[in-house]
Amino acid sequence: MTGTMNDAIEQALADEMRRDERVIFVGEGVATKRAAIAREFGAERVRNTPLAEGIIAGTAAGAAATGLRPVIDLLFAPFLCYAMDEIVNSAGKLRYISGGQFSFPMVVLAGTGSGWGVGAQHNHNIEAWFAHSPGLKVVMPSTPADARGLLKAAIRDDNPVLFFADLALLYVPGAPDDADIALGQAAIRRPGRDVTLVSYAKTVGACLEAADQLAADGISAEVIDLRTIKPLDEETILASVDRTGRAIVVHEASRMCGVGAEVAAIIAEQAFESLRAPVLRLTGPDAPAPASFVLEQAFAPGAARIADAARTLCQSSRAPTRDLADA
Amino acid sequence: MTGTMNDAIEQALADEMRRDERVIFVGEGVATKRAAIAREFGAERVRNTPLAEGIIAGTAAGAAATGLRPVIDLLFAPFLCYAMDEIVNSAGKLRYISGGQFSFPMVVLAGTGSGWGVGAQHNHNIEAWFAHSPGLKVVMPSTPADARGLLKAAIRDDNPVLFFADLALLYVPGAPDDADIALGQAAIRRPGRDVTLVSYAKTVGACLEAADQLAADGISAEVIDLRTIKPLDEETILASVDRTGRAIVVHEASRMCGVGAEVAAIIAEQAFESLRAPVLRLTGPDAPAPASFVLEQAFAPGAARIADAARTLCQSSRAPTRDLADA
Amino acid sequence: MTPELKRLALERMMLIRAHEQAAVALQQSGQAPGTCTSVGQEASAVGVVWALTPHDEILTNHRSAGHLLARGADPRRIMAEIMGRADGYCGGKSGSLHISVKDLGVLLTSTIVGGELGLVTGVALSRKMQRRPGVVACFFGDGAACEGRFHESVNLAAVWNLPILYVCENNEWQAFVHRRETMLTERIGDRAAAYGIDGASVDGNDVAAVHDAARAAIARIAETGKPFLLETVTYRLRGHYEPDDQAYVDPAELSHWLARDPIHTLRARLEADGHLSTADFEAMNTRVARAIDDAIEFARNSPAPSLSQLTTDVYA
Amino acid sequence: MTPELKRLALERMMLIRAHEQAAVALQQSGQAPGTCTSVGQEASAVGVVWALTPHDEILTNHRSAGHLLARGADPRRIMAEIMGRADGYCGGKSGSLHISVKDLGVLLTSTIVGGELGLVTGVALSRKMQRRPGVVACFFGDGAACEGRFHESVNLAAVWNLPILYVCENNEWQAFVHRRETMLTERIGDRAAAYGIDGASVDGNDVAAVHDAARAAIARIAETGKPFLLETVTYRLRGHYEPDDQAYVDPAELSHWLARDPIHTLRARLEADGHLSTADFEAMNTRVARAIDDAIEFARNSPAPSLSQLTTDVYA
Ligand SMILES: Cc1ncc(C[n+]2csc(CCOP(=O)(O)OP(=O)(O)O)c2C)c(N)n1
Ligand SMILES: Cc1ncc(C[n+]2csc(CCOP(=O)(O)OP(=O)(O)O)c2C)c(N)n1
Ligand SMILES: [Mg+2]
Ligand SMILES: [Mg+2]
Repeated sequence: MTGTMNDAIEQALADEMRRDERVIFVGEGVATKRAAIAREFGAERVRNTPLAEGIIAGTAAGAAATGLRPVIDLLFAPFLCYAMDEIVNSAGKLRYISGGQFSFPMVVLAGTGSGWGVGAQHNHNIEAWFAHSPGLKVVMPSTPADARGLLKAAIRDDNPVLFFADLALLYVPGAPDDADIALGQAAIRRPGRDVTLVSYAKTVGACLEAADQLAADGISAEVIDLRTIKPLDEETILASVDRTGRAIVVHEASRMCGVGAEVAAIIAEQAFESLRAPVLRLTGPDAPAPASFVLEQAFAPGAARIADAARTLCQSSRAPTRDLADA
Repeated sequence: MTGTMNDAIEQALADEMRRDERVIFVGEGVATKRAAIAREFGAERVRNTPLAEGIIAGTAAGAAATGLRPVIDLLFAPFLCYAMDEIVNSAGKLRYISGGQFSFPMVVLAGTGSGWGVGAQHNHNIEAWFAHSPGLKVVMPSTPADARGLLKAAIRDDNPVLFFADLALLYVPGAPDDADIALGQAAIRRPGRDVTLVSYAKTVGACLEAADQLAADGISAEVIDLRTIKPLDEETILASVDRTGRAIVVHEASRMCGVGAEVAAIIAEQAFESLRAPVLRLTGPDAPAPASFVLEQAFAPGAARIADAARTLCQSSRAPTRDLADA
Repeated sequence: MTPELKRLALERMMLIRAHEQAAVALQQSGQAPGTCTSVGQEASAVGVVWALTPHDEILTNHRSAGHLLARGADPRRIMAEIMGRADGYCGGKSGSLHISVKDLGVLLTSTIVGGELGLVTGVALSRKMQRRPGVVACFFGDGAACEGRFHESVNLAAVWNLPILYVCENNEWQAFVHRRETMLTERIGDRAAAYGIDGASVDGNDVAAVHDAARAAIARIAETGKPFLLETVTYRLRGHYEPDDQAYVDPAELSHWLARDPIHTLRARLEADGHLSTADFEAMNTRVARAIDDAIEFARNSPAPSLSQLTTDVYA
Repeated sequence: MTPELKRLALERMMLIRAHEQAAVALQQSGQAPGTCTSVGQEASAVGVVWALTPHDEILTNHRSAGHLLARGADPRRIMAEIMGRADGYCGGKSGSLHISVKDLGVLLTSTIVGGELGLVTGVALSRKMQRRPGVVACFFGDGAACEGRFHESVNLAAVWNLPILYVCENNEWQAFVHRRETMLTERIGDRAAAYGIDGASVDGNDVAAVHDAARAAIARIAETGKPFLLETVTYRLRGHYEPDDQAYVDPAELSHWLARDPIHTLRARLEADGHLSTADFEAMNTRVARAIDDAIEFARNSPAPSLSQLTTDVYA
């Protein structure tokens, strides 16, 4: 069975709404755009809203704390800027502030990333903001199957989960098969010996392409797809770098205080003895997203840049400390 | 002349409002709480507002783009969650989106950090969010003099600057002498040979305390106060680590995708050859800020934790790669 | 309200006042951080909360002591929370600014102004979808009415027919800004019309009037299935947050309202109507004083939370 | 409006329509990304914008082509921007959704719904503090009126006496949600009362009526020093964003409004009044067609922005 990530999201929603009548789906136009879901589950559980992201997110938090399990679609990541208080200060903190009296089983859906030419007020990769904030979980899949499994896991989770869909991947055909995927587990998309490429969302594809090019040069690259950004699967990352001794973190989001900074810092702290070379980051620039096609296509790091960086890294490397120690 | 960081902020405001009549000061109660400023500059330039952070920030952005230089006081960092759209999507992006037609000379003031026992909806260190976002600058001083110099530089800057005041430092007496301080320049608070402690705001004091303790053990710690978080003074950090070969990044904000992650990643990428030990991060926990005094005091890393980490680091170190290379 | 109920209301209002005065004293003697007291607003709290059934729910904000005590919260656990102790309603993690008591239906208390407005629609939606009768009362200030979330919340509740009693406690101040600096209209209750729902404004210092208005509003919600916007016109007799000398407050305005102190006026009315003897009042005073002394004693003896609590209750 | 001015308005409305149809065709043939067209709303744009002086300023949103062209923006540079070319008004960085033209006083165009409402108060504050006469017109939709920022913006403008002409273009739709799903009241202009300012609602498909209402509103702003809330009641004749088959739209509603197409009705009225001959109309058609052909030609020949542009214009 084939389908896109968009289909997978709809399937996961339908699966969970069938399984658990507490799950509701709310947002600007969700009942119109997901007509099949609206038909099956009805107007009480599938709700269009006025145009007001803040109250959509606040309604979800209030409903989550009192027995429902809302999934809200805020459409595009920059629109979350209108809902930061409800997501961060309410859903993320009121469990703690109240001494554990409440929990917030809710999911926030949003699209982001280059691919649609819609510009910086529709496209801004801000997943790192939520990883930095307490009480929240963050998911950003790269395949339809992961989208389906991770969205189901997110809906079943008792914490607020931010689910970001990469716009460039949303309508790419794939196989949204129905496997359970726990939050917090990275996937090794391609095993390798010489260098670890850590990524998520659209740049996973660029890493796999780069790995093909590198293979031609006799460099064996391992590609890790984080899938879940928070909680972060540190074990998988560290185990890989312990084997390869080299790491490059790749994502579309901008560099400073991004997910790549976190991954690089974890490696520098916990895999230091295994490192044979500097930990590199390849990211989008410190700039808003341009609308113009040519500029937008140049925003996220591509396979060529990744392969070049990996080659340089593999040339300029030394033996890991643990071996040097015996030297 | 002595004064607190709060005095320094008021002095910097008065200095700049005297120098440039385009500077205005706007916020909930600013005219009431800064009565001297209100008296000197009048009701047109010093404005109380209705209780609505979003429109305060939006008004600042709109005014900045059309000839004024607003300074807005949003009181406490978590309240910025109501103004994220205006700060990030408007002030941070509309220069780029418009192809350079507008600029946004504005300053956003907010307090944060443990010290007042006001809990997680008044205290949340989110400076990393803005460092991650394009078009913005971020300042977080640790002394009255830096607060004064950096706020003046922020007001004169043609870009939106977020100015965070650490609540624990706001009323500590000091010397707010009137030195010009450019944005983007870290300060070496204490020179040292063996380990670099990189920090900002309240934890700079903890690092200096730790450095004293370490000196007693014959460990010479260099303490760097970032002062400006974006643009980040990479040169000063890297030059120091090239000398010491060891780095610990310390801040109150939570760990994941924080400023410490960025600093550690930069070191792991650009000072790798000089490193003699893993790059460590000591940060606040992945938790909201508690109100209870004892819990709040335990939130940010203290001198003892820092000194312990530095000791361990200095014991378990090896020669830097550049020497090993000749080995 | 019957004379008997009014007497009970007077005593509860005295309890709230005594609690706030104790919190002030603790702050002044350095034993507790500052708080936002509800001194002067006791009638609004008791009048509305006593119009609710035990199954109704309440959302409140930074100025919550009146609502909590009116609802029957334990003064000892409130005081322990204010002092950041382990026996506080939130284990000391909240402090005074966002005390929730789920067991009493006081939910999701937030100190973000407008926070309660953003959350109440979801609480009411759960109630409606779970077919639970009754209402959710949402207390917020005249300042919160300036936040965009007020507009979004009332509009969504109106469109979705959510059973919400919006209670705007208009105390003329928004921290250090007078309400008149923030809006051109006088009556916040009138804004209901913009959302196609009913609203009313009532003398917030007259507990019986507030109680009647709240009961009428709740009846109207049952009738229409729509939210109701009730404004209680009252006044913040102390500063915004302790300590606050209120140097910025017009003395004439303050004395005007001091003369309309809801406790003094209620007591005077009850006495004039022969429903309250000096002995009754003294007895109330004694009971209230004892309750607050117990609360302080309890809070002082409550341990500080253990450091392990720093990172608990973050994730479910 | 004089017959002469009406004829000019008709031609400008035809230009807007032709521009939008060209943008649709380019999207359909894969030569441009989708756009939010203003088909059906041309009278609202021309009627309001032509009531402004060259010194007045305009803030608009994602559905801006009508406002831009009414103001006199160059169709060639708009088309180039839509196609992401170097000669676009924003060098291709904006695309169709947030085109600003500072030289024409079209400022800070945002596609965040409510963005213009959040920014206009600051633009008007600058104007006021710089003692520049005139007004700032702020175009937003019925959906934006549901955002909290609407409430915050109008309230602040009222309290601060800012010279803002708020123009709510109520086209009955908010992307894929009908306006009636989002509010209980019919007339957004009536909300002015909640803020203590004046407001009005006008037939947004009658360019002369819109023009008169806008001029009256601007006069009123000069008189009172306060903002004014003008609602233009119109309809979105095409989908929200190309491509959009509008399968979700009630055909009866659509045909009701198709019969009230602002261009057809204006043309018919002018012809009936003997102010427009077939020859006049054909001449207009020809000029409009040529202008749009030039625009497409210009945009096609405009180069893509150089890659160095990826990181320019981020910091001042
Ligand atoms: C979003 C936000 N902005 C500002 C504050 C700081 N603050 C706390 S209470 C308050 C005044 C609130 O006024 P009002 O809503 O009238 O309630 P009152 O305090 O008068 O009861 C302010 C400005 C806050 N807590 N949250
Ligand atoms: C904050 C935000 N939410 C959602 C969107 C997506 N969106 C773009 S236009 C639109 C509909 C806007 O409706 P209205 O304000 O009535 O303007 P119209 O499109 O009808 O002209 C929506 C939902 C957005 N751009 N910004
Ligand atoms: Mg108030
Ligand atoms: Mg509309």
